[in-house]
Amino acid sequence: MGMSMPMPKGSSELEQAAEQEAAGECSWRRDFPIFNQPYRDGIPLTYLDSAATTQKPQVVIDALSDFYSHTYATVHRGAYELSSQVTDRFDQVRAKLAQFLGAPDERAIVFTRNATEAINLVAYAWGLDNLSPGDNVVLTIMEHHSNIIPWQLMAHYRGIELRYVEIDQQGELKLDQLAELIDEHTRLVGVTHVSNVLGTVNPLPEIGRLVRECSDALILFDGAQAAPHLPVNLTELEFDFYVLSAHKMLGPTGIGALISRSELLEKMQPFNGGGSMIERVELDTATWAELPYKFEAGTPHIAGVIGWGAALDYLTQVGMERVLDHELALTDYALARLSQVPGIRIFGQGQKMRLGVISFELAGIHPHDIATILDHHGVCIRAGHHCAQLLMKFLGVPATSRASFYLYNGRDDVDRLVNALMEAVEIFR
Amino acid sequence: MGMSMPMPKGSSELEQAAEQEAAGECSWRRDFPIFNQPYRDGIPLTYLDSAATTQKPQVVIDALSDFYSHTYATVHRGAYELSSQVTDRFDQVRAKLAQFLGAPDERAIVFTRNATEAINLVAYAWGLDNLSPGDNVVLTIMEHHSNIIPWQLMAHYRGIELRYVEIDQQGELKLDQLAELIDEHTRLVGVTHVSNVLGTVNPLPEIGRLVRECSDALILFDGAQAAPHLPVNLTELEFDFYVLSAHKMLGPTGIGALISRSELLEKMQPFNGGGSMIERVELDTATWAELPYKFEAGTPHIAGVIGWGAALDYLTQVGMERVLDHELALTDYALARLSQVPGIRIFGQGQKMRLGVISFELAGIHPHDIATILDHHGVCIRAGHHCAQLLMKFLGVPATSRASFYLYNGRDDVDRLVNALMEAVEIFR
Amino acid sequence: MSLRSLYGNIILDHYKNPRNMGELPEADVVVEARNPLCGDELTLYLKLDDNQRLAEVKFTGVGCAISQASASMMTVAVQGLPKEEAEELIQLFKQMVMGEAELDAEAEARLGDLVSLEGVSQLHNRVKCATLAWNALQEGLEEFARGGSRAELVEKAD
Amino acid sequence: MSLRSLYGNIILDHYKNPRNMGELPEADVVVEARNPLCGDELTLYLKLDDNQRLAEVKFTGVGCAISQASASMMTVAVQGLPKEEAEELIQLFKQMVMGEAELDAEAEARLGDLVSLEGVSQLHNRVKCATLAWNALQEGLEEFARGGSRAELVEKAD
Ligand SMILES: Cc1ncc(COP(=O)(O)O)c(C=O)c1O
Ligand SMILES: Cc1ncc(COP(=O)(O)O)c(C=O)c1O
Repeated sequence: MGMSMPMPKGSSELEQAAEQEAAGECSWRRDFPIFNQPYRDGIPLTYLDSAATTQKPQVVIDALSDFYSHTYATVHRGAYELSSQVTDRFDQVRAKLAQFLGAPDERAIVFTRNATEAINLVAYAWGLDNLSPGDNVVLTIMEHHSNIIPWQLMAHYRGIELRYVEIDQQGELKLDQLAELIDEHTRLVGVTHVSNVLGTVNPLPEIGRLVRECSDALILFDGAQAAPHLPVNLTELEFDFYVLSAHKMLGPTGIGALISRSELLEKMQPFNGGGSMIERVELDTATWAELPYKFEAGTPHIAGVIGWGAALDYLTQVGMERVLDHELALTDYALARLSQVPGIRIFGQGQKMRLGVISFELAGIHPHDIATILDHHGVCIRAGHHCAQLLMKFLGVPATSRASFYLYNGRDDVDRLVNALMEAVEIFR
Repeated sequence: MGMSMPMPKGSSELEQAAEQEAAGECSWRRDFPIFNQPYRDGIPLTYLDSAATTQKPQVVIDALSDFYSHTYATVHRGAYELSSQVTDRFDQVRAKLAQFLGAPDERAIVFTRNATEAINLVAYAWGLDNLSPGDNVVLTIMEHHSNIIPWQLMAHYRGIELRYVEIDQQGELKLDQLAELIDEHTRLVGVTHVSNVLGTVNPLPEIGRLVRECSDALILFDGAQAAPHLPVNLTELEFDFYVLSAHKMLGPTGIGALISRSELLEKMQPFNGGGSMIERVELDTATWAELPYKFEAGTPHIAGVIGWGAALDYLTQVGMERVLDHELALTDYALARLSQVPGIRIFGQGQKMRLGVISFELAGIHPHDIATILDHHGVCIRAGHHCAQLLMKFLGVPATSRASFYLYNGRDDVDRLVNALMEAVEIFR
Repeated sequence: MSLRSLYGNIILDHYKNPRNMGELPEADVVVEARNPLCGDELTLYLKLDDNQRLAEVKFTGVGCAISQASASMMTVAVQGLPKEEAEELIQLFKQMVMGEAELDAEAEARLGDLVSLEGVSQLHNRVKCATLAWNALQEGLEEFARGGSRAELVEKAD
Repeated sequence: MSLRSLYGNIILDHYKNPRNMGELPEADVVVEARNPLCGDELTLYLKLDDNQRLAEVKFTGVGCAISQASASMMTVAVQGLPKEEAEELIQLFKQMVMGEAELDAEAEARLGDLVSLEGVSQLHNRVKCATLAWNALQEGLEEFARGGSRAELVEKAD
């Protein structure tokens, strides 16, 4: 029962791809079957919602099929070869992820459903036992709801206070305000690595140092929008928790991870209780399995992990530096072209570093009407609050339109976006 | 962008299958690609670990590939057609599941990672706010760890007491003891529908009535081993929570569900906080989205839900009555043949109703040695505590061997199991 | 359905120049309606006369062209209608945008300008925008029948 | 690897008639080892003489044929060995069952009957059964060196 996993293409093909790239095409796109078919009425799919979720390359889809077709079994507990093999492959992905993120401590990599669950794990398993009235947690106004609501739940259960760092005109965090908000009762500081609305890349090294200097607070970084798009090296960061989702980085749905430190995880209660996470069970108590299994209760999303492994292989083959370069170039192009659209206002511009997530409004046209008109042209963008209602309120808008890019997007996508926006302007003139 | 989903085979083929079935073969097996290849050294795969997880039919594997290849997008929040289509398909599976289980209330079907997470959801979202010292939760000695540890965690957080109903010689719950253990401080009674060690089918209608008669305790039934194997009709049951896992019923990994009642879920706190489960977010508080979304934080395992839908279609096409008949017949055959193995002791026999999960020990041979010898013959069984350490202790054994069946198993599998066991006896003679 | 037919002149005219927009302090019933998925918010003011006719209908709120135009056109269409006829129109309109009815000549006549919203039936994810005001109206009439004066309506995902 | 070679006469003999089984009240070090995944439990008793030789080694516990036979054979093999040689044998044995070393004639000679456990190297999921007693011995010798008398060892999944 072989494990034949299709490999991403070789490096000479990659170079060829780079050339076409320079010519404004995007050749990685061909690795994604959804782009090899017309979207609707013969028009191509212009997928600009990768900040929500990304499309999947053939290698990931095949990894899933092959796994279910040829080597499927459960992990950890099998008494037979097939299950041992699966267990090995499962934990190899953990090692791959550690390498991909420069995470020094494999035992502190916990598989979760998604970034959201990873944050909830921290909130419950650390927060319930360690937070009490009078304590505070410092967040930012640009957090995704997934890094707000878990802490509001802890406010409900443990009576803590929440504090929010604001942003400046460019869409960057006010670091001086962060320093002011932290006091001796601050137990955790939670900051997104990259904003899912403004594209802002927050200066994690600086933030990490700042928090460590002025407090004992734990540091949680939300990497959901970062890990897919730029090289991450956790070894260089001061942090306690880093979270991410596979589906935003070419992987399957239903799988994500929490990256932490073993000493910290050892001291925490488990989150979910169930099979695989125990060592010995008595009537009233149990002892927990070693890390990371202590935090992985029940049958895990085995196929999700295997598929994520294939996605990590693909991204590694492409190279995260290239992914970033591609996106930065495309973002520059997009910002330049978008600025030509009459009545456009782009939220967050002039940041020191920003990625390909562009939120905007068009004077007099509601985001939902924009999305409908764009969809008509096969251009898929997002309209709404982007799970960032606090930021919407701060920006003074009920909703924005958002276009977001990934490695399969090219200038042609930007051109189609701009053309469709021009039509929207025309219609609403 | 069509949604071509391969259909399970038509009913005439099914009839043909039934005939072959009668002749001792199992024709459904052909629908599962893993059985259409040799396992090792040319020997076939005799997969007898379906109580841990089940193999996948081609229709499920294809549903996943098709979804990722042709119509992938996120759910709920898309402003474009593609995403709307996915949202529709996603919620159609909820309806399918409602139908499959006879669950009257679609809004009270929450997708979770697995049965384990569904129970944890109840423990946290209901338990943290509703349990306090002096309260007790009544479980059974045959529960899977997933229905024990979450309540031990609540014992940690809320100081409740846990009580356990024992079993008799046949492996059936002592219902009179259940009645005795329940008192006015009992807040929840948790019972597995089918034992994952003994195969015992517990009398849920009777248990439901009994609990309702003598208390206000909530009722949680763990359907992880039941829903895959027998027709479930929740409309006929007194219950508050019913949980299950897709991967044990031909579906993908990483997806399961909690079935409850809307009135109850409305009153509960959410479990995980994050995107999709809110309506309005303010700095300190939020209002929750309507059911069931209130309990589905973050990007869900969309492909898992789609794949589960295909598995439900397949099982519905086969018919759960037929699945049950097939398994009952196979279990009878297996019990008869196994009883011929010298030195065998089968745990739990003579129950009023039991399914195809058979735990046994062979005198003088450790379960792990049995598993190794069997694996050598391509026979995959489980050796260990089966996440039921309390039951192991109660039975007075450190571990058992366990063979478990599903619709793709036939008498040939049982014959290979028995032959391999005979060799084990021979070796250890 | 072409874009120009969805975002046609009538709809854009009502979007840019909404009729009956504003508060109505002497309203009998006020309904606050919103669609959490879109963020659309709408407040509908109803005044009925002694014969249970809709004497005056006004609205305030923010939303997309479809929801705003639908609200504006609705206020025009139901102004002066007896309660029962308004209720019939609500059903007819909802059937149209949900794609549940073929419109015959009589129906088209009754709907008038509202027919310009028929294209919404092709856009699954915009139907709620078109129906928000109408659901609010329905809620308001029911509240009035119950003797109340304020109602709240939160659209559900489906 | 054939089954008969794994479950060969030597192994089955040690499994059915374990040597040096029992407690050793006068032990210098006692190690409690277990493998939570299997449920295997083993207590190892070590007595060293003044020259740091393993004067007596005994064990109690429950487990599969491989772990029991491995423990039994180990007690025979290390009995009387100087500490350093015992440590070398631990390394050699572990290399063998983990498939990390080709055995030359000298190694085979040193391992003696223990070579009958070589087949375990083909069975990924049984390696821990074979090494449990050996890891316990290693832990015991380390504990002795540290001056302690009791140690606990819980096998980790890998
Ligand atoms: C009775 C029972 N309950 C719960 C579970 C847990 O299922 P899962 O691991 O899919 O959460 C299992 C299976 O392992 C089981 O057999
Ligand atoms: C910054 C950020 N954090 C967290 C999340 C949540 O990710 P998921 O829904 O996969 O849990 C998202 C994406 O929606 C995000 O953009």
